[in-house]
Amino acid sequence: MSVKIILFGRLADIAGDSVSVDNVADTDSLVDSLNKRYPQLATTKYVIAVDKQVVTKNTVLNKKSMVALLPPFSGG
Amino acid sequence: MSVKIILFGRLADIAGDSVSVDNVADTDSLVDSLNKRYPQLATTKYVIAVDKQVVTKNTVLNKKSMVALLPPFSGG
Amino acid sequence: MKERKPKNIFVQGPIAASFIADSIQKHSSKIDIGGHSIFLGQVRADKIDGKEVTSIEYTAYEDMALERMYTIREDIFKKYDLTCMHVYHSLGIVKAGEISLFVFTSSAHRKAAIDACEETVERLKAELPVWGKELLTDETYHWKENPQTP
Amino acid sequence: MKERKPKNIFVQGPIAASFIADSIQKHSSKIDIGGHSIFLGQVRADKIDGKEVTSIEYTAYEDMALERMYTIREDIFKKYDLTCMHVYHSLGIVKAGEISLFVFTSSAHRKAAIDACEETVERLKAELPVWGKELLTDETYHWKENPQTP
Repeated sequence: MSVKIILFGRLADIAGDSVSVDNVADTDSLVDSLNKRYPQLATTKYVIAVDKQVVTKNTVLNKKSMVALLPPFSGG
Repeated sequence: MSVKIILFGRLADIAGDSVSVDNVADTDSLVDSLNKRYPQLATTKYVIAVDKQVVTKNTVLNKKSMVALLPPFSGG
Repeated sequence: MKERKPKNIFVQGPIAASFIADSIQKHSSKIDIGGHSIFLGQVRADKIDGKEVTSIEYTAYEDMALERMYTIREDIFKKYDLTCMHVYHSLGIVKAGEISLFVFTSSAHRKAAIDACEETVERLKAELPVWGKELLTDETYHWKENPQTP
Repeated sequence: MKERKPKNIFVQGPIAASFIADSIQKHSSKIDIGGHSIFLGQVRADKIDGKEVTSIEYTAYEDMALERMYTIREDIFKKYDLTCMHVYHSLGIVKAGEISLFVFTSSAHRKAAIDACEETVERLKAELPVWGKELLTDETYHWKENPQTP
């Protein structure tokens, strides 16, 4: 399964605004795959949002999942 | 000695904006004298300021004392 | 910068939104400010014995109020790392819906601005000799009282 | 009154003092309001490695931010007795000295307005997926980070 993810802030500097990742069933495998492709991501702080909710545990993805990588917020 | 006092808010409704009181040496005797002249003052809540400072104990007055009777504040 | 002598805080009548906007605008040149906290007191059309407050007429013992405000300002500047503080209070008639108090604090960081603003509002309500006469629909009136004044 | 769907909070560029004045003015018809609390975030010309911040460019994950803001608004209205709450946040470039955040709460009594304003500011800084890119004098940049975001 291929999942499209969107990236913000400094993460977009590293990997672009959006990336498609093949053969990922859940967020853990997504992270593994991304770290291989963009080693700098492995050392950058971020959280993952699935369907606009921050997830803190490994989460199963489907092809409709909206996945976003969010670096530390700095609004206000 | 005669002392001039100024009154604010509901106290001015009772006794006017300013009152001169004769033969008072301190704030306690001032209050006694005022209560005789304006019985309604005796049942009205206020504090006394001498020279723009609220006094809570009996305070000696002189002819230059600026005495003010202040009902509960309601600014803001 | 602290002032040597008490600054006047009193304005005749209500405080206009445009006056508040001007005050905010003036701070755009102070590029070390990160946060502003503003409190506005607005005259409320309270019901009192079935009658409604149409306006409040404010009077003050001005000399004493300005001295107290000077002390409050000194205390707040000692306690919080502020860039500036502005306080304005109406005298005379302010109608329901109009603004009678404007407290404005600014700091590099929001916490100082927010805490200083709140403390200034609490202190001036409790300590400034200012009185509000609530004028009612039937042309009678009622003297307003803040909790915890001396 | 609570809204059924997320209200947009984002505005392009800085928040003008005249916009703030208009918001304040609109509340003069709400004669049950006794106090307004306002927080304004202003872009600070911080020094970073000897270079100065000239402006911040804000981006957001807008859909998620509006959903989060909806939840924050619901929580705040449950917790405090507010008449109304307005929140505006800039997107795009905001120069040092300009305003990027405007939080405005109103209530019959000051305590609710003040506490609700502060809590809303804290929550939105920690919870809204918004990013500020600090643009520096030498045309490099630095990603801003608020403490305690996830």
